[in-house]
Amino acid sequence: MDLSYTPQQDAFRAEVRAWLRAHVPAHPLPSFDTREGFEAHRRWERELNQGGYAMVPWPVEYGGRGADLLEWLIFEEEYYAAGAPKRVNQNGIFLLGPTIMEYGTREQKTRFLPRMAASDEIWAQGWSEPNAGSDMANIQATAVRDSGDYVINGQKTWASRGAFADWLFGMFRTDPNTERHRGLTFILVPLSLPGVTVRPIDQLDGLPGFAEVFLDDVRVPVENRLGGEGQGWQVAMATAGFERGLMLRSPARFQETARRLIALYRAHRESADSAIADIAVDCWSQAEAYALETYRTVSRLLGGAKIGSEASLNKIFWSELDLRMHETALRILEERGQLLPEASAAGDVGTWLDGYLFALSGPIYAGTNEIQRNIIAERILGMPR
Amino acid sequence: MDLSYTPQQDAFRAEVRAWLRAHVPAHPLPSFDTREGFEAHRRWERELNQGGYAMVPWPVEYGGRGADLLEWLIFEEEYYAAGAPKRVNQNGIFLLGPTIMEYGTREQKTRFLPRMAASDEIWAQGWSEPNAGSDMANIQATAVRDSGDYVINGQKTWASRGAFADWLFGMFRTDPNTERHRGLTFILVPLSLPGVTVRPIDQLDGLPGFAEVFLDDVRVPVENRLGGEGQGWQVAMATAGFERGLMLRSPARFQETARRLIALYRAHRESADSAIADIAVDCWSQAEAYALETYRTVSRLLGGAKIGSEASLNKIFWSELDLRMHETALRILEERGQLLPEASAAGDVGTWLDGYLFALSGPIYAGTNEIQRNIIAERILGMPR
Amino acid sequence: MKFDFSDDQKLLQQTVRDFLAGECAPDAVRALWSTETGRSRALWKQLAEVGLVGLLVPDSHEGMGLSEVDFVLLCEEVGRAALAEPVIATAAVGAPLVAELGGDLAARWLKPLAVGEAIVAVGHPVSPFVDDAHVADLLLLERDGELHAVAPGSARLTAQPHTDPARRIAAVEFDPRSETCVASGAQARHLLDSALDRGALAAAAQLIGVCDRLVALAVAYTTQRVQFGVPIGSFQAVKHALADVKVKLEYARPLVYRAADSVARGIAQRSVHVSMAKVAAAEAAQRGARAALQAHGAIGYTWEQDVHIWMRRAWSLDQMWGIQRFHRARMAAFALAPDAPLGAGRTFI
Amino acid sequence: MKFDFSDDQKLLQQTVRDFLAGECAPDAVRALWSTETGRSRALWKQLAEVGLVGLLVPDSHEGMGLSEVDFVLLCEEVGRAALAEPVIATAAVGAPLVAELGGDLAARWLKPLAVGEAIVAVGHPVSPFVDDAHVADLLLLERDGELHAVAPGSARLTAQPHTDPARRIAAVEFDPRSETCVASGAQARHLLDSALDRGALAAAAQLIGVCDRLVALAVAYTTQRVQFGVPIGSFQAVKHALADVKVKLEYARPLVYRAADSVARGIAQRSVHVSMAKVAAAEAAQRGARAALQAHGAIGYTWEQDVHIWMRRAWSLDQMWGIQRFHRARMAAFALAPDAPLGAGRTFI
Repeated sequence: MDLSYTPQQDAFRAEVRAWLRAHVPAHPLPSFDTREGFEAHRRWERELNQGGYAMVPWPVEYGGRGADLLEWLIFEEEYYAAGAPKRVNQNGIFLLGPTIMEYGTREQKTRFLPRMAASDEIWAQGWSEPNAGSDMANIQATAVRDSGDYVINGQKTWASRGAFADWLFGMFRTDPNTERHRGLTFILVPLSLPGVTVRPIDQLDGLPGFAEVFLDDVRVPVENRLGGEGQGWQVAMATAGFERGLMLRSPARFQETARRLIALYRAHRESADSAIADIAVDCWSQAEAYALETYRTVSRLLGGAKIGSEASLNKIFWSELDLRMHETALRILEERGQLLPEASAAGDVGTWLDGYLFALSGPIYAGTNEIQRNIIAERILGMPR
Repeated sequence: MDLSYTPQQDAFRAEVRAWLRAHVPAHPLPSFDTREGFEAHRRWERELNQGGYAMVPWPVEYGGRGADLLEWLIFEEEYYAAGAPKRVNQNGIFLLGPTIMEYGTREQKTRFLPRMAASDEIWAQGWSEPNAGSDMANIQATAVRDSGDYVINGQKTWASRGAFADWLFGMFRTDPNTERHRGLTFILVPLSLPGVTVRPIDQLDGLPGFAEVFLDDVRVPVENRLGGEGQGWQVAMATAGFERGLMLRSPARFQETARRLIALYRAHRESADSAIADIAVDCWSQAEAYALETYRTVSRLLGGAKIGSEASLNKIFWSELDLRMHETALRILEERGQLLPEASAAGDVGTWLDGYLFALSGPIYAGTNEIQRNIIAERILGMPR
Repeated sequence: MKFDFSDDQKLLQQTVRDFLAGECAPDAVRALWSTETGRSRALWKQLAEVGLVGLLVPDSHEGMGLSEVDFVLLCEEVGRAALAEPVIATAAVGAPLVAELGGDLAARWLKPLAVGEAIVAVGHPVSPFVDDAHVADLLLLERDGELHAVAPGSARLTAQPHTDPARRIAAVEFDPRSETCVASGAQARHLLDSALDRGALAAAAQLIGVCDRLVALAVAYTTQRVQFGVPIGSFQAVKHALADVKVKLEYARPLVYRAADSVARGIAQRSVHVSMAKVAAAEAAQRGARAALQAHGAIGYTWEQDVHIWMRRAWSLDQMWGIQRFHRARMAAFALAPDAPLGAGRTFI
Repeated sequence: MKFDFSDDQKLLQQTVRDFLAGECAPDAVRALWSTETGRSRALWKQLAEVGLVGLLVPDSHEGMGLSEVDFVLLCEEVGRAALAEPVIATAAVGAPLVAELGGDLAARWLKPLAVGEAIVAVGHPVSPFVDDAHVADLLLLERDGELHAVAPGSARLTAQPHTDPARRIAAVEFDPRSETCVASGAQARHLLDSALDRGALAAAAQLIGVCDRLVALAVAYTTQRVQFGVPIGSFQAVKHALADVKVKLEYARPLVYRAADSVARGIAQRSVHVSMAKVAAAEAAQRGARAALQAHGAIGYTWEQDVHIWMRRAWSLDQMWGIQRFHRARMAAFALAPDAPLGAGRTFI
């Protein structure tokens, strides 16, 4: 056991910190779930890319830094500590990009990765369909081979970033005689094509954080297939796999929320309910536990271990913690906690309400917590199905 | 709505209070899960009976007071407020007695009720079998008709009071070609008969609060059958029905626990965690809610309403409240809370630990809380099976 | 001893429920969200005709002269429908307060209030904001322990946009003058206490209705939504979460009904009873909101699905007429007092 | 940066696990419950041979000279086996304390302690009682900030029977004299702080093992117990309750392992790290105890079923070396300080 950083890691941290200090916008960008905010975040992604920080974990050959998971954690710590913008390009850089590196042809790598890195093409996720939510294998959208094209029909939903994104990735049923996990193919679809209708869906904050995508005889060339025909589930599992999830839910976010919660409590300690102190401190300790467990997992991964269903433990822990922290903050804020940011009496408290609305999605997206509990019980504890 | 008592009810309360003040033992009796305590409690039941308070809700013709449910609640309030002993005879007086009145023949009433009233025969419950716990209809013990007798074979378990009781009631399969709820017959079995082996089972407090009862070619006369052959499930449902449950779990018990909890907090308020005050007060409010809901239910019953699955709401509420109150008390007591009553440092706190152990059984017995939640979802909310 | 409502009371509840099912369906709620005031004078007039508005106003002033026991079931229906008109501000609190103030104020305002032609909003020290001040014809505002009757034109309102689009609140500034003062000292304290009890009781009753509706929405959705070949409502995880809410709800209910009786009868412990009711109802509704959202999954997370209408009501009503912390403190002050009447047999005594 | 144990450390853990599976099966635990001391000198000697007892004792005194990082996994095994010997009193706390005291005391006691021939018990102000004093050959007792070495014969022990038959504690009275005083002032404070950190860390690690075992027992039972024609472990309600415990457990674990490293390295925040570990492990074990009992149903409520062996360990270890409230207060004092190093990137700095 060695819980200290190498000089190289310390140097990397210092370098990241210095760059962020010089570049992070002084004022928060508008939400990337607005057209204006989306483009502002695209510009930020480009700035990151120019600084060499857009694709930190990508291999050097693709323009990344070849950072290992530990360096990634360090980068994220500095990124969140600096209060830098949310990553509008994360579907591409952290989910699809590594999958293209693993499953893509040389042509696909050349075609997609540079434009992804430059944020010229921003990606939407297309995992769900109206009848394939928790039951993700129940996909019904079809892709029928017609000479050099796939002709796609069907509907995707809850496509995050779908309202303003340029491309969508998802699974389609290429073999009509199959069911569930078999006969699915992973295909990349430009959202600008004829036959594509994007219907933005407003979320609880009133902004279109996801979209329905209707596909009506949409023709994409076979070259847009990632992996083999019928191999879609396998490609998807790589995309949604543990390491990718770890990149999206690095502990830094929750540690910063915990820090802000403690600061909020301290600012209100005269008026706040004394039981709140215990809760805030407990949240901080849990955020630390999450960070420690992440480092432990990364150590094991770097040591060659395989991580699978443990991701379900992870999902439940961070989503419940995030919700609890925001609930606690709203309790501290009392009547002001429910005001919209533009209310004159809201002062600077409005971000907690936004954060709470976002936290409410935690136990739902990326596999509901109910599904995760099933996985823990059946695959980790070995209980009967 | 009229939330006040009649002068008659006030007078009844005063009368009960006066009698209890004169008769309740000054020192707690030993636990009725010991032979000595069992007999001490039997003597107390006889004293209650001589005072006319053993069978308060029984009709006058059977030696009771013909009290309605409101008077019963009043009696219970006074009984708990007086700190009177637990009722060792409750399986008889509140469960089996009324069932005999409903289903019994004239001979059975004459045979069983007076001896029950006099506590000459104390009853054990025999609901469960090793393979019929939550799945109560899965009864396998058989009763085979042989001229004027039933010959009983099988095993009952978790028979409460079984270690020292005189008789047991339960269901037996009289028709070997039936399954589940059908073909069961309700039979009364003397535990003194040849072929009966009672194996007391120690509970978490180390005392035999229940027993396994092995029945090996036990012969009981057909006259011991309550209700018709094959009618056992119906008789059992009457025995375990809502009003009986209400008699066993009257709010007074929980209100007194809440009162003691608040007093305990007050005695330790200098040292106790401030969050505890909120919890203790919340428990008190919940105990009041339980009392109010009981009065409301009784009002509706007296007004002719039928109460069914609501008993499941009731079960979850009191069992979780009881556990929470005892957990809170143990938190207040810190290191002393886990000492046995005989420890010199325990002082008078030992009853909270005993109460906690008992409270732990609440979510398990009389239908686990998991079963109750199923019932609420399916029968009250109408969710799909 | 009869802890139940009369047939007349239940009938009136059913009438209001039917009326609101027709006039205040989710589409109507959403339509009002997007208007400037979020309120409809036409709907308010209709509510007055059903009897909701003037129920607590003496019949000498065109009211129904009924009590909080009659009113509480109607408030439940208001919550069930997510009706956002000034039911609490005017019907539950403002009109009875005007009646208690009496004199010229009552002569001038009580009848128009009772028949739905005027709206009164009340600024109470329990909250930094005033609900429905933006549509009020009369403002009753506390300042330094005095109660002032203020014309809307002479107060400065700053609207405070809220996460519940149905809740319309404002920070209100005004210049208290001796002419505006309508009560002071012990009288003002007493009136403010009564206002708080009525307001919190009405909010608690609405929360019961809100929670009931949230459970109903979740049951309906999970019964028809199929995944893995079965309705998701057949999964125990979904069932048990909703069953737990149902337990909370059904044990908040008697506290609310008892509080209504205590307020109506003016018994000494009415404020504590109101606080017990408000806390329990708010907790049930918060649990209901979480469980209903989770049961709906992603679709519940959208603006277009209706579940958030009631989720936001649960949040905002929780804070109206006293946040939980305020009410818990009142409960603690009572229950932790050395001579508190606790234990079996003290519930109704 | 490597947050993982070495192969050697894991191997030693496996050795101790195998040893305890053989020598400390549930029947052996129960057999010791009913003896007067509840302890076995023979078993203790064997434990010393496996390396458990003298692990933290310098090798100059026949110990293994290893660290808390090596020790923590073994404590986990002690919890998993519900072993009740004085592992905390002597191996985790007492022997290292004697080593730190040094001098004649160490010369006299350290070797017999390391090889399992002597037992030391420690009376610390964090608890009103002393664990394992009844079998101790040496008592180290705090009084008024001083540390005294007392022979058992000159102290008055009053056994305090406990709901966990494996826990044997006593109220201890003695007459402090200048000859018995072995440390005072800053030195005593420092030693007492170290003792507390080691004791609480060892208890936390045991709680991890206890919780793990409780989950394993519940999984095993619900997998074989059939009701309604299926194993009850196939019901979502049972699955999810145990899954929730598993989450708590797996996020308590890294706090415990980190605390071990912090104590071993003597870093400044070690006491806070220990408190975080103790609280998280205790919470996980309490949840585990409730869930495991409930999963077993009536059979779990019996004395003869084994689940309560670990349930009682969860209860008693929760109170050993600081109740949760004590540790939460230490955490709060750290995290709520104005200059507390919170937020991303501060975990290891």
